[in-house]
Amino acid sequence: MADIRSLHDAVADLVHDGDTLAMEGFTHLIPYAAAHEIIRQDITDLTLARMTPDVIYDQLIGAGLVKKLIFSWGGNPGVGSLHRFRDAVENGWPRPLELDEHSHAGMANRYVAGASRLPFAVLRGYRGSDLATRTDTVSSVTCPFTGEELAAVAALNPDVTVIHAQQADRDGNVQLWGLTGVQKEAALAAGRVLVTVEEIVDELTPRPGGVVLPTWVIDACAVVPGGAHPSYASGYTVRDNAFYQAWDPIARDRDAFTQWLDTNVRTEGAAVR
Amino acid sequence: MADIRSLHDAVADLVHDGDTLAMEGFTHLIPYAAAHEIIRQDITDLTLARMTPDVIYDQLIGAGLVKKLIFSWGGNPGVGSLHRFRDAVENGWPRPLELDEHSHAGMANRYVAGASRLPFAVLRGYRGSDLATRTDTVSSVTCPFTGEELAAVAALNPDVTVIHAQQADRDGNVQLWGLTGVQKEAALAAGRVLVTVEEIVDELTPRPGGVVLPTWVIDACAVVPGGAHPSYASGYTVRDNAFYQAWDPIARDRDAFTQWLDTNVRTEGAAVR
Amino acid sequence: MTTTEDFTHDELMEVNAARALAGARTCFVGIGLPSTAANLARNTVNPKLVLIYESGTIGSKPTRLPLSIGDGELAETADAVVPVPEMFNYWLQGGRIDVGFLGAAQVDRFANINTTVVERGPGKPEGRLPGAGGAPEIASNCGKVLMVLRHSTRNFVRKLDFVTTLGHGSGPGDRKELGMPGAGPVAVITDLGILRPDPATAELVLTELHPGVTVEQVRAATGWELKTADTVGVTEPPTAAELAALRALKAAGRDQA
Amino acid sequence: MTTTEDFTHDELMEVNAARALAGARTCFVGIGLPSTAANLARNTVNPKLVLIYESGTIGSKPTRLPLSIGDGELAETADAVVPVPEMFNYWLQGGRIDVGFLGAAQVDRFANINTTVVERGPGKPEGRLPGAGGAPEIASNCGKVLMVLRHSTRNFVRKLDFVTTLGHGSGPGDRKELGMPGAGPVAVITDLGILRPDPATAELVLTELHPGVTVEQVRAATGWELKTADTVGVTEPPTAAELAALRALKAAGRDQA
Repeated sequence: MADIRSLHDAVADLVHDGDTLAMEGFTHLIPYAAAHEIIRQDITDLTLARMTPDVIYDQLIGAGLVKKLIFSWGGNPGVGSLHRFRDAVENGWPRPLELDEHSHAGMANRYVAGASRLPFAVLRGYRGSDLATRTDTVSSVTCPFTGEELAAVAALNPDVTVIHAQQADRDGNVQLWGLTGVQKEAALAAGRVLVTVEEIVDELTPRPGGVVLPTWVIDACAVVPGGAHPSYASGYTVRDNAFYQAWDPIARDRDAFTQWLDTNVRTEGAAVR
Repeated sequence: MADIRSLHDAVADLVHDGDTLAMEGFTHLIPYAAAHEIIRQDITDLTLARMTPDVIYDQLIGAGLVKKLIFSWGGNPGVGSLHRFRDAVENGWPRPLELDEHSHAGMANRYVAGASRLPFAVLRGYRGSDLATRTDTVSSVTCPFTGEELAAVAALNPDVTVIHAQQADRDGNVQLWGLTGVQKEAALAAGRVLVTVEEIVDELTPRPGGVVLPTWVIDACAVVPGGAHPSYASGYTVRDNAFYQAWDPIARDRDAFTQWLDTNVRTEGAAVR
Repeated sequence: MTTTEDFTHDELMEVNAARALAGARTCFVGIGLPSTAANLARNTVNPKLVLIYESGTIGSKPTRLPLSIGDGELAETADAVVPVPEMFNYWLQGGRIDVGFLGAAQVDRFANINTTVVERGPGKPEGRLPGAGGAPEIASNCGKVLMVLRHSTRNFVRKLDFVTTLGHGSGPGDRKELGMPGAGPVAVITDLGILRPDPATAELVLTELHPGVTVEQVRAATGWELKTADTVGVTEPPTAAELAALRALKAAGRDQA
Repeated sequence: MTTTEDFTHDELMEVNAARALAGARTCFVGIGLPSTAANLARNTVNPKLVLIYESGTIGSKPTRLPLSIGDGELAETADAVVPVPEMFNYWLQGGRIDVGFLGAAQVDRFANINTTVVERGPGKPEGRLPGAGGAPEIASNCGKVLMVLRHSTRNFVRKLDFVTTLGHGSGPGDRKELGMPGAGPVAVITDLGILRPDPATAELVLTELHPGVTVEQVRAATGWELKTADTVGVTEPPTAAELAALRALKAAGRDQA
C-alpha cells in the first residue's frame, strides 16, 4: 500500500546505494524532482534504466552517482547531445559509465517481460544490428512452431521504479494520463515503486487514456507539484522547451554544470518539503 | 480503410466458407447481429475462435456452420452449459466439432502474438495440465538467459475478426469502451476486420477506457444498433440476463433450437438492413 | 455473538468461503460460488478486499451478485479496467494477486481440478464441461488458492478423468518442481465442511465440519477414503449479520435477471 | 506552377522529403528533419497522412513542429494514444506502418545507419552518439524507409564505425535472408539531391540533383565513389505554396521555445 510521504523520506527509504533504478516518462511526466532529491541525498553506485535518458539522467550521471546505464536513446530531445552522458562515456568523468544498450523495441519489451514476471521477451528485432554484440541481455530463441529465429531480450526488473503522475487519492491510488509511455510496465516490473504526483484528490475520476495504478502496487506517493519540470504534466504544466535548450551550454562545461547543480539542486532551499 | 456498409454486404464480402473467424467480446459487446447474418447467409465450414464461446457460438455451432472451435471456456455465463456445443462435441450433431482448447491466458497470448505478428507467445502456463496433450498449438521454449522452460503458444491470426463497438465516425474510425477484453488484439491479428457499431457520430470523443481502432486497420463498419443483444453495449444497452437464462431450455432441445433459429434468425424480417 | 439456526447447507458453504478471505488484499474471482463468497467477504469480513475478475476489472465493487464475469457493474465500479491480455500477464502472472478463488466440476484428493471432460461409462461419449477458463494459471500464480464446491462423490473423485488445473499434483513438491510460484490450494470449502491439504502429504483431509454434519456424512460424499485431521473442528455458525448480508446479495442478484 | 528562387539547400531537402510521402497512408516519424518532412507533407502533398510517433501517438495533427517526440500537442491532437510497448509490438512490428522516416549520423553505400559511436582517430576515445532509439525495428518492419540528412563526407561514409540499423546490409538479398518484412531504404534525401538503391546492387546511387547542384558537388560530399543513375534528374523547385507551408511550420515551431 502506498503511504503518502514527504519526497525526502520516500527517497531515503526506497532508493538505496547500488540499486538498479528506473525513472521513466517518455518526454512527458519525467520525475525530475525525485532525481534531484536523490542527488541531494547522494545515493550512489546506481544502475540507471530508462528508454530515453534525457536531461534527468544527464544530471544524475554528471553528479557522479551512476555506474551503469541501461537505455536505448540518450539525447536531449530536439536539442542535441547529453554532454554529461558523453563526458562520462568518452572520458570517464566524473566516473566511468558502463552501458547496456538496446533499441526502443527491445527496452520496451524488457519492461514488459519484467512486469509479466517472465525471464525474457520475444521480438523480431536487432536484425543486422551490431547492438547485440555489445550486450549480454540480447539473445535468440527459435519458434517451436515455425522454426523462425527471433530476438530474446532479458527481463528488466528494477529494484525501484520512480515515476511522476498527475494525481493520487488519499489511499495512494494513482492516475496518470496523456503520453503514458512505459510507466505501467516499469512500475509493475520493479521491486519498489515511488510515485510523485501533482496533487492529491478526493477521488480519481477516470480519464481518457488514463492509467491507474492501484495503491497496493505502490510503496509511497509524494506530493510534488511541478515535479516533472522541465518536462511536463499534461493538464498541469507545459514542457519548458527553453530549459532543454538552455541545458545544452550548461552541460557542455563541467564547471558550469557543477555550479548549476550546486545552485539549483544541492541547496537546502531547492529541496521539496 | 473502413467503408460504412450494410451488414449484409459487409458479411458477404468479408466472411467466406472455410474461414477462421474470431468474434470477440468478453461478455460485453458480443457481435450477435453479425453472427445471425452469417447464419442467414449460410457461410459454412468455419473454424471459430473465441476465448468464451458463449451463446453466440452455440447458435453458429447448432446451425451446422462450424467444423472446429478454438477456445478456452465454453459455457453460458452464469447459467450453465452450452447445449449446442455439447451436442456437437458429444454426439456430432449436426456435425462433428473439432476442438483446439486452451486456457484463457494461453488464448489471450495467442491473440497478442497474432497482433504482434510474432509466430508465438511465451507464458508461464499450462503447467501440470493435460490441456497441452490435446493440442498442437502449445509447446515449450527455454529461456536463453535463465534456462527456465516456459510454455509457448502459437500465434492466432484469424482470416477475419468481427467485433461490435459503440461508435464509428464517418471515416470509419471506431471507438469501444467499458470491458474491451481482447478485441484490439483479435482485430489487429486478423487478415480482415468487420466492426458493427451502435451508431455513427460526427466525431469520436476520447472516453475513459476507450480503445480506438483507426479506420485503416478496419475493412468495413456496419451500423447495427443493438447488435450485441443479448449481450450489451455499455452506454447504449444493458445485458439481457433473462435471455441467457431462457436460452438454456431452448438450446437443450434440437427441435426447439431449430425452431428458434428459423423464427428469430433465418427469416427475412430478422435481417438488419 | 448472535447466531441463528435458520440457514441452509449452501449458506454454510458460502459464509465459510467468505470468511476464508479475511486478511486477503486481492482476490481473483471465478464466477458462481467464488463470486458469491468474494462479494460476501467484501460486505462482511473484508470490506477492503480488492475483487479482480478475468474480464479485466480491478477493484470491482458490485452492489449485487453479477451473473457473469462481464456484467457492466463490474466495470463501472472498478478502480481500473484493463485489457484481458494485460490481466493475465501483468496482474495474474505478475504475481500481484493474493488469493485465487475457484470452483470445480471434479476435484481429487490432491486438489487437482477437472473442468474439461468426464467419462460417462462404456459406450457413452465423454461428457463435455466448459473447459479451463483462467483456472490453470490462477491456480499456478496466485499466492494461494481457495476452492468452493458442493460435496458429492460425483465432484470429489478418486481419479480425475482429466487434469485441467493442477492443485498439488501427486503430492508435496510437485508444484515446486513445476516452478509454480503460488502455494496452491489451501482450503476446499463445501456444504458439509472444510478440507485442507495435510502439510506432510498434500492430501486433502477433513479439518472442519459445519454445525450438525458428521464425519460419516462427509466420507459418504467423498470418492476416496477421506482422512481426517487429528482434531476436526466445527465451523462457527453463520452470524445474523452474515446471513443478512448473504441474502441481501442474492436477492439483489435475482433482481437483475 | 509558381516557383521562386529564394530557397535554401535545407529547404530543398525538406520539401523533397515531404514530397516523398505522397501516397503514403501511415508514417512512423523520427524527430528532427523527418518530423519536419512529415508535418510538411501533411500540409502539402498528403493532408491525410497518419503521423505516428514512438511516444505512442497515432494520427497526430500538430499545428507547429514538435521539439520532441513527446510534445503535448502530439498526444492532444492524436486519434489514439497507446502505450509504448504496444506501439512497438502491435503497430510497428505488426506491420501496420507504410513508411519509416529516419535521420542518421552516418550512412554507408548500402544505406546502413550508425547512430551509436564514431571513431575519432588514434588515441582518442570513441565519440558517443545518442544510440538506436526505434530505428532498428523501424527500418526492419515499416513497408519502406525514407531517410533525410545533410550531405557531407562526415555523414556519408565508406565504412560505418558501427551498424546500428541495417539498411540493405551488404547488398540485395541480405534483408530477405534476415527475415526483414519491409523493403528497407528506398530513398535518401539530402540537401544536394536524392540517392536511391540500385535495384541490381542495392547500392545507393545518385538519381536526382536539386536545382543548381552538380554531380561533382555530390561526389565531393560523399565518402565513397558515388555512382549515378543512367539518367540523373533534377528535382522540381519548391513551389511558393510548399515554401510558405514549410516556413509557417518552422515559425510556429520557434514560437514554442
